[in-house]
Amino acid sequence: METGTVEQALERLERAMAGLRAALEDTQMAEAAGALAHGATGGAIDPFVFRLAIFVLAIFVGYYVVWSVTPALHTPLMSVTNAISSVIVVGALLAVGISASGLATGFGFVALVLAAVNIFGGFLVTSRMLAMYKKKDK
Amino acid sequence: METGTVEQALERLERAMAGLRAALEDTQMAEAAGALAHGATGGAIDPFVFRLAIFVLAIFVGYYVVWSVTPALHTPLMSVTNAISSVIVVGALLAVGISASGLATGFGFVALVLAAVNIFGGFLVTSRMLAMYKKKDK
Amino acid sequence: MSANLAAFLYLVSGILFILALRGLSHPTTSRQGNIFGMVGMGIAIVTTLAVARPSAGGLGLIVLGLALGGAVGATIARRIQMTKMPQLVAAFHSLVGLAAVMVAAAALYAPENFGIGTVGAIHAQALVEMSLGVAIGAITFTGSVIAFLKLDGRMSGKPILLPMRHAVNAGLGIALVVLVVMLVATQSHAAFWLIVALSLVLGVLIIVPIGGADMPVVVSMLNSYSGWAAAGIGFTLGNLALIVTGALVGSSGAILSYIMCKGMNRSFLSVILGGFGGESAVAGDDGVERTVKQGSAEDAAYLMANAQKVIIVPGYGMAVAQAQHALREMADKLKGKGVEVKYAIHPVAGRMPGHMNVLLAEAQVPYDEVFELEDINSEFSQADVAYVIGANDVTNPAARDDKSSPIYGMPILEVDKARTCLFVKRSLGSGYAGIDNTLFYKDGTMMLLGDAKKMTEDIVKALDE
Amino acid sequence: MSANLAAFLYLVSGILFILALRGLSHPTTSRQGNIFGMVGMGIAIVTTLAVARPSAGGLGLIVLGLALGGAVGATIARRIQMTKMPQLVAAFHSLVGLAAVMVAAAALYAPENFGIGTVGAIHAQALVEMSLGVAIGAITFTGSVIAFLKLDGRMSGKPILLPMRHAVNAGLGIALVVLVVMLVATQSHAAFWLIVALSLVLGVLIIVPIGGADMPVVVSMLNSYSGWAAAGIGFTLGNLALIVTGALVGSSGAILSYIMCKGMNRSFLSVILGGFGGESAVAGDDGVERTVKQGSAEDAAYLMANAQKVIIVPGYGMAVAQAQHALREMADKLKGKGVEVKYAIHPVAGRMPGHMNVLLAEAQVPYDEVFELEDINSEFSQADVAYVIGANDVTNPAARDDKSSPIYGMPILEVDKARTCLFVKRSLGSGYAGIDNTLFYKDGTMMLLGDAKKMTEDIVKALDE
Ligand SMILES: NC(=O)c1ccc[n+]([C@@H]2O[C@H](COP(=O)([O-])OP(=O)(O)OC[C@H]3O[C@@H](n4cnc5c(N)ncnc54)[C@H](OP(=O)(O)O)[C@@H]3O)[C@@H](O)[C@H]2O)c1
Ligand SMILES: NC(=O)c1ccc[n+]([C@@H]2O[C@H](COP(=O)([O-])OP(=O)(O)OC[C@H]3O[C@@H](n4cnc5c(N)ncnc54)[C@H](OP(=O)(O)O)[C@@H]3O)[C@@H](O)[C@H]2O)c1
Repeated sequence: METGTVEQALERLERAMAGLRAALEDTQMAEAAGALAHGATGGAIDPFVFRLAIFVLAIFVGYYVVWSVTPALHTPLMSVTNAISSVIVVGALLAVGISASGLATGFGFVALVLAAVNIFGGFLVTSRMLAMYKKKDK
Repeated sequence: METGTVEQALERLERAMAGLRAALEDTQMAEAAGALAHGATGGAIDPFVFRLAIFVLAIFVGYYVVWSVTPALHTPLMSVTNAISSVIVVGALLAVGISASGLATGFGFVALVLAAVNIFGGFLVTSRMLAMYKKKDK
Repeated sequence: MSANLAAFLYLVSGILFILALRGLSHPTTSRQGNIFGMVGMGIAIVTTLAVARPSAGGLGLIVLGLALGGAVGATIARRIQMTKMPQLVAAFHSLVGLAAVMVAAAALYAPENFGIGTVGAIHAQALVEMSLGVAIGAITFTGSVIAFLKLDGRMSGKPILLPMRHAVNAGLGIALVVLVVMLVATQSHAAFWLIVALSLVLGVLIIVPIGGADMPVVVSMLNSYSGWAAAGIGFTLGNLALIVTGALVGSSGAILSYIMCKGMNRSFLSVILGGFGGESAVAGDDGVERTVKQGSAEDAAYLMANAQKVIIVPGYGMAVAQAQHALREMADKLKGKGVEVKYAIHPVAGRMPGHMNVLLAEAQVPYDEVFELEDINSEFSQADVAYVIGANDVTNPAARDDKSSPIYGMPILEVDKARTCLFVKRSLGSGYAGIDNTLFYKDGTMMLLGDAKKMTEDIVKALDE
Repeated sequence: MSANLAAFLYLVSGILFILALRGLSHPTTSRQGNIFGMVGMGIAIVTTLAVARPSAGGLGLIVLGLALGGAVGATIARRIQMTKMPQLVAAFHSLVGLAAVMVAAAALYAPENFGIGTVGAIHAQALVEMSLGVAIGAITFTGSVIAFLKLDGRMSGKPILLPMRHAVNAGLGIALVVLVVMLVATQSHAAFWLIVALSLVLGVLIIVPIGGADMPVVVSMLNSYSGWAAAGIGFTLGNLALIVTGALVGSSGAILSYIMCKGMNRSFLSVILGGFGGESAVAGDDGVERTVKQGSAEDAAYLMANAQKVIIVPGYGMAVAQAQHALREMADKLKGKGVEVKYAIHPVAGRMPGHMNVLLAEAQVPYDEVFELEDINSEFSQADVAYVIGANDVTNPAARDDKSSPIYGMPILEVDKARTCLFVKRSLGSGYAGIDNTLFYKDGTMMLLGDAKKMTEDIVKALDE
């Protein structure tokens, strides 16, 4: 499906290119050229480019957000990143949920259990730790 | 073109949905259900969602990056954001570049000149300011 | 150029803009950051050209436009005085607003170029985004022009309070919404131009009731709005560079407005509602007779030459008098005599964020002699002299001690903790906030009445003797 | 559920994860942040279920799996001792690695579920991403297991230096690349399982030469890698939550490794190459006779009870001895006697970032009595007593004064500036870095040799008398 989309995108792009060539010969065909302009600025972009953009921006956010964590909470930071890294559970759910080969379901189930240990263990131990940080009572 | 893509996406989604319904009745049709799973996780997403993600993450980045600017450089910050906000020149270039109606070219040209004033003025005045910040020579 | 490559390049240029702002986290990296910004802009322009592939004539026009605008911009950038930065930013800002209006108009007359439909059949979503963009652009344009005029003193800074202004503004706002609906329904060019006209008027009406001194907050606010507008246009064009830049500019403007409002201890709403802070207010004359110790340049020179530590507190008056060069000369003389000299900058000293820092940098004061409030406030108690030059509100102890004062709660530079406090200003008048400063009448204070530049030069002369 | 809605919800969950980390910027907001994280995970799970629409049997399995794993996880979280956090993080970490391997295996056997092709005809791009994911996952798994065993003391912390290990590792790396190419070319399941097997071995081989004390850096590094791997899987599945989370986890691990390496003044490479830092090293015995002033609990109690200001410097030994509760009791007693007590935490005290802070928090020491190095270092000169409990390297003046020392340049807590310095440890042996501490032989130092917990309890008793 992925490649399907890409192929379609390339096809559409080619059509736009043809339009441009025509437009260069005949300025009356501005509409086609416009189609290209928009094609290039929004119409037919491989989702990969968007994902890349999201990834790069998320790295920036990660960089800033982690540096702004107070050193006193670096241990909870480790346990909470561990907990959130179990979003990999999404893959396990896909494997178990749509039953296909018995083996795949088995692997998916193991992954699911392991991820669940992390999710519950990680968040709970973090909240246990965080509950301990108290201010001086005055 | 925009709507064309969306329509195609919706169409493809519908096909996937049909596949799912069939799959629920007949587990042998796992391939179709898989198509849905991927459809939902990557195949046919409106670029708007991606742009929204990029926008939201860029706001996070903006928030952190601006707060990390040292107060001594807040004036250059104002002039440099002014300069970069003239990326609007992209719109002016599209208007002038692909000649269509005379009026549009005229408007585009005015926009282009104004944006150019900002681009050159903004970056140059910023670099003039920044050149003044010096350390104590020891 | 392939659509994917173009999108990727726009992303690169957006990231270069992020790095441009990131560079400003320290003076040493700031110049490199600025270069990143320029490269990012270059990439965005070249990419657009590669995508649009203009005809020879179009290319000629583009080069002409860039050259024309570039020449004007470069000239202004080279010539402008550093004390005029607030005006300059406002003026540049108005240009961005007008450019946005023009781009929207071009899109209306040649929608094919932008891929948003054809004349008379523009997609509804694009029309809505376009009219929002044009309205914000037009408001930014006239608003920034008024801000420029007020900041530059070409128009009275006094708030102009029109009768029924809130009702009029609300009416205009409703009219705008109606026009947008009409535009979408009828695609009428008349509706578009009416939106432009009403927004231009609204821009004027929103800004005139706001006092001249509040203009920096307004400029930042308009900056923020125009960022969100740019992001909106980015959504229409599907342009990543515009989306990222819009978010950056939007955040930056919002944060700077927040910093200014917090520094002034006022709510953003009270600034926008206007009616505050006109020209430098009149002398606080509440009938009570109070004694003031006045001194001469010679007195000041004597005091400082014999001090161990002098902290200089510049304010808006230094900018008005352009006294920064004389000040630096004075500091050099004092350092030559073995006196330790430091500069203390309040977050809202002057009339725009970082205002004092730029002026001191211009006078070649090294940035590591210049300290922020939190870093130096504890040192005043060890200082022999606080030399307050053209600053007033940022030293006013009422903000600390008087709960009934309108500026109560705003952090201040505690110059009253210094052994002696020298105040250079032209009168006993108040500053931006229009509040009397009780420090003038305190024991340890000596007033040096006169123009900041003139007085400082006199002190330099006296130090030579 | 529509694909767009699903993508949007995954984005929301990614943003909630960002907010979860953001909350950790201050203790007061951290609990709320953790809740954001849980909600984000909930949204990701529910969205996936809504998308995959499992059969009744599948749903049963899912509920079973979540319940099973959840029960185990919750039990561990409730029972674990706070001093065991480094081990726990390593153990949890190995589970994520194994889960990634299992997900990849499931994708191999049922690629349709993931929309990446059919058995025997999986897209090449997906195969490459999958094998990268599985390799990193497997390395993370065995690597973290070894790290866990070393940290938990179930395996000697000594670096195990196999002969020719660099050559062997390089060979394995090349073999992995060949296998990936084979997998893509032949879709052979055997190739896949060989990749898994080799990666498991590689994970062991990479980690065994690294000393036990370096494990925290290793754990962080593996954490970072697994983040990048998760982002890779996110690209394959087109899942925004995975992409954002991967970037967050990747950055977090990288930054924490950097902080640790910088705090230890070692390069990341030298840590990875291994062979450094085994068990607590032996007493520095270089032949020179040096005198040590040794004291008793009573001496210490007398000194501190008569002090005005005591600064407590905890280190790894406090964690080993579990002395945090006794310490807190001692501090309370001292405060009752009018002594000012503060805690000073070095960035790399203990064996993981923030290690000491968690333990002190567990003993209910309020976090506003606990200070970081930069904030308290200037106060030692005004302190009467520095009570160093189980810390060693972080106080070693060699880092400041001795250019030839391997830890030269690492910032230290300047306990030698305090009037008296009390050192609680079991011997004159060195700490993690294996370097002799000249402070033990200084005039103002008094050694309190013994177990940290026992000694502190004795001091509490002596304070009562
Ligand atoms: N920085 C920002 O971002 C920003 C933005 C908006 C508002 N504000 C507000 O601006 C104020 C800044 O405080 P500030 O202490 O810097 O300034 P200020 O309180 O406005 O006082 C400036 C003083 O300079 C004196 N002055 C003017 N021209 C002079 C000259 N030629 N020679 C000598 N003295 C002269 C004036 O007194 P005479 O008339 O007696 O000479 C006046 O009292 C704050 O209230 C702040 O809230 C700042
Ligand atoms: N925090 C991190 O993230 C991290 C990560 C990796 C490495 N490191 C490294 O770990 C070191 C941390 O420094 P540190 O000063 O906290 O610890 P340290 O230098 O390792 O010293 C710990 C001391 O505690 C003593 N000790 C052990 N068990 C004890 C007990 N039961 N009772 C009393 N004392 C006991 C030991 O001396 P005796 O044997 O004489 O009792 C030892 O000298 C630094 O070198 C740092 O670079 C830290």
